[in-house]
Amino acid sequence: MITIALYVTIAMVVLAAILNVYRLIKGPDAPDRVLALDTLYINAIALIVLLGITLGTRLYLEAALLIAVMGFVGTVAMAKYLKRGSVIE
Amino acid sequence: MSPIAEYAIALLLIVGGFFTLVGAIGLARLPDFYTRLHGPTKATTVGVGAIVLGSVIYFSSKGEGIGIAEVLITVFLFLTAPVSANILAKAAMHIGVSTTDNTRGNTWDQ
Amino acid sequence: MLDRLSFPQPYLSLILFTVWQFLSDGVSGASVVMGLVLAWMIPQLTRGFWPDPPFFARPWKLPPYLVLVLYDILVSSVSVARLILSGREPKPILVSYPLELTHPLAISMLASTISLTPGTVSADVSDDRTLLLIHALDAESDDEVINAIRTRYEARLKEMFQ
Amino acid sequence: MNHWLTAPILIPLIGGILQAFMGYAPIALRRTLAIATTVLMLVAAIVLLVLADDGSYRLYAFGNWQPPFGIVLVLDRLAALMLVMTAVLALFCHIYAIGGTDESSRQFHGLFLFQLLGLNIAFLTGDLFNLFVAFEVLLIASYGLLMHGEGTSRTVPGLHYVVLNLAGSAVFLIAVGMIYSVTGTLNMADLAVKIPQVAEENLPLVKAGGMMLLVVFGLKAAILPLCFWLPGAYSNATAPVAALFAVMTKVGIYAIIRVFTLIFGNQAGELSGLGMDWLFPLALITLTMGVIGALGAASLRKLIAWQVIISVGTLLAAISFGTVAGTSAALFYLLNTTWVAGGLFLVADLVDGQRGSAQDKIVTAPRIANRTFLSVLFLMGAVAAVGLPPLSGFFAKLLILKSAVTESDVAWLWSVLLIGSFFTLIAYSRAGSIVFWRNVEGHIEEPQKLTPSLSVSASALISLSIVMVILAGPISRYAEDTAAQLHDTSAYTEILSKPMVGEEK
Amino acid sequence: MSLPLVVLLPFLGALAAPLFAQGGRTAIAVISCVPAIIGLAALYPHWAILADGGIVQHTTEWLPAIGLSFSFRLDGLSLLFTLLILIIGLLIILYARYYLKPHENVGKFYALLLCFKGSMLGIVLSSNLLLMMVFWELTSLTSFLLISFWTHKKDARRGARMALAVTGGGGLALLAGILLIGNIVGSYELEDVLAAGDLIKNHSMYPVALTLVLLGAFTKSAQFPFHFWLPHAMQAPTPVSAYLHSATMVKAGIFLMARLYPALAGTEQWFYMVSFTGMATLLIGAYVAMFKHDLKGLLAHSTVSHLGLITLLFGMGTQLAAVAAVFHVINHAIFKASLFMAAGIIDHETGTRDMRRINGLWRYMPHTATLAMVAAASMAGVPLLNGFLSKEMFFAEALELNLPGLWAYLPPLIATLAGIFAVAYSARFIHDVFFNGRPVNLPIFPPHEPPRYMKIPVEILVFACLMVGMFPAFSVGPLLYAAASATLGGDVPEYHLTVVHGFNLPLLMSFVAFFGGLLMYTQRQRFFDFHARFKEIDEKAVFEAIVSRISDTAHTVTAYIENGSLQRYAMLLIVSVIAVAVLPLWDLGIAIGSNGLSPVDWPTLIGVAILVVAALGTAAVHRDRFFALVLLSVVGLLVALGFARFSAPDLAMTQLSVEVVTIVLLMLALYYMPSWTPIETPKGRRIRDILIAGAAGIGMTLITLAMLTQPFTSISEFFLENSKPGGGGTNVVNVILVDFRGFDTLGEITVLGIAALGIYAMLRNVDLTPPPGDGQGHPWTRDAYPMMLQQIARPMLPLALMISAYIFLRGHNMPGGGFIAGLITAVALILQYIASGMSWTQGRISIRYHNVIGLGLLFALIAGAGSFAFGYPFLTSTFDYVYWPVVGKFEVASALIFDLGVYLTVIGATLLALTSVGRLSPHSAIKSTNYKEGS
Amino acid sequence: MELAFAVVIGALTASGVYLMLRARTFPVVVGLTMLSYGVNLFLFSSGRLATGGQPIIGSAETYSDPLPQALVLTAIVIGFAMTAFVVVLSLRSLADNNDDHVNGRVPEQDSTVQKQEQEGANT
Ligand code: NA
Ligand code: NA
Repeated sequence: MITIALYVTIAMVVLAAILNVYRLIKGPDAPDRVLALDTLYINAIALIVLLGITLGTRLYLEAALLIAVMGFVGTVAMAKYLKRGSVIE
Repeated sequence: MSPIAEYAIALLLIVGGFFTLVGAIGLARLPDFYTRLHGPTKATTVGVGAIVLGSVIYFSSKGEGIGIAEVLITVFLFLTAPVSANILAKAAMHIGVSTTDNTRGNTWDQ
Repeated sequence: MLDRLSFPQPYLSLILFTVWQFLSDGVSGASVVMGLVLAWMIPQLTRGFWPDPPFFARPWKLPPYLVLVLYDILVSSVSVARLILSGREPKPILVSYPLELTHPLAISMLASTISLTPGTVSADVSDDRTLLLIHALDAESDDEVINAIRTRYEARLKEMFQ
Repeated sequence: MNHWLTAPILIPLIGGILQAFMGYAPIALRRTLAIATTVLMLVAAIVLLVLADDGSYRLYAFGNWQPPFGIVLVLDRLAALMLVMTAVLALFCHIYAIGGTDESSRQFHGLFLFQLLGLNIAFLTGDLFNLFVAFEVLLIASYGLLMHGEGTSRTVPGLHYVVLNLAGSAVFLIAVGMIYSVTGTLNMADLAVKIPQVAEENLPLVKAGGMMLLVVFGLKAAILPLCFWLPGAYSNATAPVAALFAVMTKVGIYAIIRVFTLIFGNQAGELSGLGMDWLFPLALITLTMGVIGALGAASLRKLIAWQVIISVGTLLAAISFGTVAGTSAALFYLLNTTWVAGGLFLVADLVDGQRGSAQDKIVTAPRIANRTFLSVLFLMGAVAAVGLPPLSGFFAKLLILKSAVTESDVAWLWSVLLIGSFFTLIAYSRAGSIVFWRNVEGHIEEPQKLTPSLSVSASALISLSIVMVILAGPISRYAEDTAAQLHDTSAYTEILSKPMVGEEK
Repeated sequence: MSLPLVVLLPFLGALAAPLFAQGGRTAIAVISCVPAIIGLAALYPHWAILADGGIVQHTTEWLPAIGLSFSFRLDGLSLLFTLLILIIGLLIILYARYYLKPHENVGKFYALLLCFKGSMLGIVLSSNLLLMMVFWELTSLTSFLLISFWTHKKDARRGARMALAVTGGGGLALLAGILLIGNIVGSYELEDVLAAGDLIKNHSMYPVALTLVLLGAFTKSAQFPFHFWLPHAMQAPTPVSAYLHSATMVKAGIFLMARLYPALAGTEQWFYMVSFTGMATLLIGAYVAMFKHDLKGLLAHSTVSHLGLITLLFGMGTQLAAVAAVFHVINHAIFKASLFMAAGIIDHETGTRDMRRINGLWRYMPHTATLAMVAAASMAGVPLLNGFLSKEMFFAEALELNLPGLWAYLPPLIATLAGIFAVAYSARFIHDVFFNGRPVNLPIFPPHEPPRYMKIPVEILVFACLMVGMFPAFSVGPLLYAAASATLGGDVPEYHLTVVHGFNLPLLMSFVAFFGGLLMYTQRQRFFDFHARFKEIDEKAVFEAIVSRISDTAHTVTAYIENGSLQRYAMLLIVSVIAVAVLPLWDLGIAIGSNGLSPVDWPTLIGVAILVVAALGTAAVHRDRFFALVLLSVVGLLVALGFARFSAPDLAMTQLSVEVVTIVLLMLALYYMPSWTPIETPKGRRIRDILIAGAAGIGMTLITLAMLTQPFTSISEFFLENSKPGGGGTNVVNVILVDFRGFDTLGEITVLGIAALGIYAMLRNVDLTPPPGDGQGHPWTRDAYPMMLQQIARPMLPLALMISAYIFLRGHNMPGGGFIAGLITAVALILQYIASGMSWTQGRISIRYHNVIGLGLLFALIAGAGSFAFGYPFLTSTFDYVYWPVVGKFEVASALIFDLGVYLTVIGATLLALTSVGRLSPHSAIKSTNYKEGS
Repeated sequence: MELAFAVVIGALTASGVYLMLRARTFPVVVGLTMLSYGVNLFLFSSGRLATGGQPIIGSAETYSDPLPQALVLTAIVIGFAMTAFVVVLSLRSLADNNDDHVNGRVPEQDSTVQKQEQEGANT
């Protein structure tokens, strides 16, 4: 039951990741790419969580938490670069 | 593990996967940056939230207690998603990313 | 000097203490002691970063608000999903929303709420913090958007803060 | 466990940390502490030299973990020799630096001491990956030192130096990975044991890994075709840094000696003498390129920088023989060339300070102040560098020439080295006569004052070539013992069975 | 002990002489005499032994590794040269006292002269060939410095460098020759080498060794075709010319031939190489001397010629010829030194050496003229003078030479011809200088006799010419015998030192030479006209042109190869790596090892696909820098996922955090840079680069594949077993980092700290102007600190600190640890900088990041050094489980303190690096301070 | 699985090498970062690939090799320090030379190429 659900979910998330990469490459503008990257980060969180369930271990969850933090900071920095140029001033 | 928990977990995972996918489809399909912003902000956040919740139930039903990491991830995502959207929208407006033709109203230039 | 021994932000300390108990492997003597240490030390270290600590006039109004938002998030996700999957062209609109809230935290909360809920994303706050630019994915008119937000969220936030 | 082994590491580390704290302390205090650190380090190095001279291998296991599991320091004659050589050079460079070069950045002394830290770890470590870490420590400090000083001329050469070394580090890691993936170990002694047992089908991986290591060390050593970063970087560095860098290429050479006599040495079965047949021709080509560069050099610093490349070629030619005679000749030469090149960089800087806008360029300029002193120093340095009697360079060259045995080695080495010496002689005599003798009318505004710290350190380094002549016997004896110890690989591998603290019976 | 003393004393004198420079020329000259006088006295007791063909030997070990010993040997040959060096040296010192002007640098002059003397003595007295080599090259060096004594004269500098190049270069050949001899004989001791003559001559390397040794001898003794340096060495002060370039140094090559005569001579190669070189030199020197208008030039070419004569004698290979050669060494030294001194006096008194201006000096300086004329007559080979005697012997030997067929006439013919020239140029020296009308436009007029004592050395030498010429057996007999005996290795042939041997063919040749020479001189104008048809070559100019050409070519070549292009250097590095890796890997054959491939799951496969697309995409779109950065982020994220996928949670977390910080840093830099990379590499090179990159990529793929599919065992079992019991932690990676391999980690955080300090130092005083807007021309927004961001950033800080504490504390047992915790804290602080700016954030942080780094390193150090107290090695960790009331059981590990050091260093280094860049921003209120420290 | 992993390392290396050979500091820095990602993965894989074998005692039945993981961690940190330095160095070079060319200035033949290619692109 859970195994099947896991497969289906992983399939959907991976598909989502492919779509994100498509948008990331297609753009057309820089904010589109950053948005796609941000979404890809969130997909990665999902994938790590799913990996943890698959392996039956919680050892990877902190990595997921870290993706959430780092993805946010990365997005913020990129967005600030796009509009302001200097990220830290 | 109780069957209810199993159903709940399976449901949460599939719902989460579904919303994640929808968010990505939105990102890929919608016509301009501002409309595309909606998919990830809402659908993906919810989707991942559901998957994380599934994980919480999965591990707590295995008797490993409630993982605070999952809770933190969720809280974090919900707190940051609007801010990311906000600052990206600001960036897009600054750069002058155009809206679709049928958009009413104007972006700011401040 | 006494200042250095106190808990400058008691709420924060409380949150930190509680979170620590969750982070640790169950509540134990060690986790309580460590939790206390962190609950004292972290606010001491970060107090400078809170020039004006958040002020809630009616903090008890927060939990119901959060439940409301959570509900709306779920609903909004479904509606956005429907739109995305329908293949229909959305009818986006950009709305300048005149703000009644003044506190930055309150404005931020409103903006966040807007972003997470039905078909709207708050795109910008004007420099003088009187206007909020909202992008609605699929809405008929300005008023529809403004009214929904005004009554459903801003009113509640105003109660909470003022 | 003899805690002295950690002294060359802990002393500069502590000194460097103190400097990091003292960025805003008065300069006199920082200088005093920094010089004291270097002096202490020299003392420690000498203690280790005395210890090592009994010909045994001393082991220091960090964390008291038995090799091959933990990281170990291994003291032998070679390590001690490198430590002393470096400490002596460093002390004089440091004394020169407090003559004013250190003023343009508050981080100078810290970086200087960290540089020494990295060098000392590299010389002492018995672990391949730790050698990588040591390289990184000394490289990052050298990057900082290279960029030290006023002006903009050193940025681009610095960038080249950094980028190439980053690529080199990547190759180092790949090589370590390849070797680990087959042998499952990182300790050098353990590698020496495991390499001969490598299965036939795995040989290519180890071989390729070993050859990549040779390229990495060759890059540090500045062997052709990987030497072109050097002239620009060295000639644009501030004087004490350039002088200290005289030892940087020697780290590469040290690593080649260590790894390719211990791990891929005569006991390595299929892999013994790996890469050595490449090394000899490359060394001779390097030497030739160095001579061409020296002949075409437009400034004293460039000339000396190419001299460094000449010496690299000479050294590697002797090392590639893989014999006790070759290695011991190389070690004697190593001391000479490192100190003399360091001294010459300092002299070039002093000359620069006297010549106003002509700097150290090999062009005519008004007659300089302190001409006699500086020209004598330059002459001595040149004589020692070219390898003319009566200074140590001659004896070093003799040793190298004599280390060739087979007829083709003799023919190639002798002709390239001697013809090379001839053209180097022409290069130095041309440079010296133009810079010191060919004067034009006029005088130079505000020549630099020759303070004691400047002149003493420069002349001390150059004069070491006289000391080396007088002590030629003992030094060559030590070099020979060192080489003999190196080529007896089995003694080194015995460190694997030394007892840890608490296990001694 | 007296032999080393004789050699070393002049060097000591050289050190002492400059100290007496204050005392004036006399004081310094007197001091400079001391070494020679002591030397002569020291040699005196050995005289008796030597006269009987004995040897005095002294040996001290020096560098046994190469067979170099500090050993000296005095026999007849070395005695002869030693006496020449010491006695003529004394005369030169006296002469130079008057020659040099008071304002000149006499200290340097005498010091160098004494150095030279010591070196020369070293050559002739060394009993070890390598030791001799040391002194040999030293004479080249001192000669170089003496020729260029007047450094302000261009000709002096050039002449000196040319002399150094030729003699120094020859010295290198000689070195090779000696080393070869050493290889053949197995020793460098003269005794062994001389005894091994047959061994050497029969060795296959003999021709090479002989050629190399002769190259050394010929260059030093100015033999054709290397003779050209000697005339230009005449730019030296005259005492130097007299001493080095006629009497002593140029005889070093001759000495070498004499010294090694038993070891090398007596073969056909020797005969042809030496005698023909000598013949050519003899003739060419004599011919050119005739046409030199410069007094010293004439003498110099004459010297070349006489050196050729001596060489020819040695080349003949007969014993009598060798005796004649040794005899001529003595005679030439005597008359030529006196002639140079005379020429110096004339130069000194008239201010010129041009014979076209110097005429009729007999009227002004009759005393000097007499002396010079006697010496010149000796040079011409006039009977009753010493030059005549050895020349007669030479003529006799030339007749004895048994060459086949008509060739047999060649030596006597050339000897006579050279004799004719010698008479002619000697006649010119006498007639043109002292007679031939009146002086023309002399710089100093009228010339006077020189100071009294300046003439004494000349008088002594001229007296010697007469003594030897008239009473040869009495005056030089014993010395010549001893020298000849030593040269020939004991068997001296019958010879007679008498003034006239009766009327024979050699005497006839002398007559022909004498009258032929006079005739030639009277007909000189025709010869001058003939000679003028050939273009005069200035060898200095040629040499200089060659050196310049070499230097320029080298410069061009160097600039072409070392062209300052990073792209080329990087290409060379990468190609080298590929080259050395390809060869062994070629043997790898089938790349898949015995473990085979494991099954692949499709989510991983898609991850791989995305990663590959992103990686290659980054290269493809790199011109759009921001796009490349976004793709790089994708790569970083997927690499982290890969680590997680393949069982490395610690790595995944580290990779994630590092990647974000790196991207932020790259954006900080990108702010100042163009946002687009222009195309500037030619298409061909781009294709080349793609091929190189492709080769590297394919190579790495194959290596990885081979590696991953091979069976494998490693030392890691030990870590897994001992992590918990020995290191007190269940996270083995963390235990390795802080315990098993803690020393690596110490190095690693040191690198981090140094990098940050270096970055800080590097950005000091840097002034960068950022573009006013982005690449598309949009000006930057005024909104630096978005409100919503600020509102979220502030509560995130305490939360992040809490998470850091959590990650830090659990690191020993679970994924995490000091490094990741440090990066979380650092990133949380970076968020504050992004959200609220430099000055706002910096104002709330009271500690300098330098100190955080220092503190971090210090913690790590203290944690490591704590074990010293218990007698354990550095970094030995300890841990224990402690029970406290209320608190309960908890683990205390010293490794935790170490990890705390890591934590602090990471924070300090990351923030120092980022804020150093951040404060470059023109908006930043905190500027980097411009300072120059006072001393 | 091994082949897929090997291809990833190959792609990272190829991209890193290509970028490292570019003429401007920024792509070179990106290339070095890319290369170091590849090298880290390679070093990591020298202990072979494992699924769910995280070397945390008690969390799995068989553990993957922890040593390469520790080495890679060290390598990541060092690589980060080096990258940071080279980024800042490229900034310094930009400040000193007013140009972000790796050689401090655009060589002449390269600038003509640039012009030609741009003209080619325009027509
Ligand atoms: Na979002
Ligand atoms: Na005349």
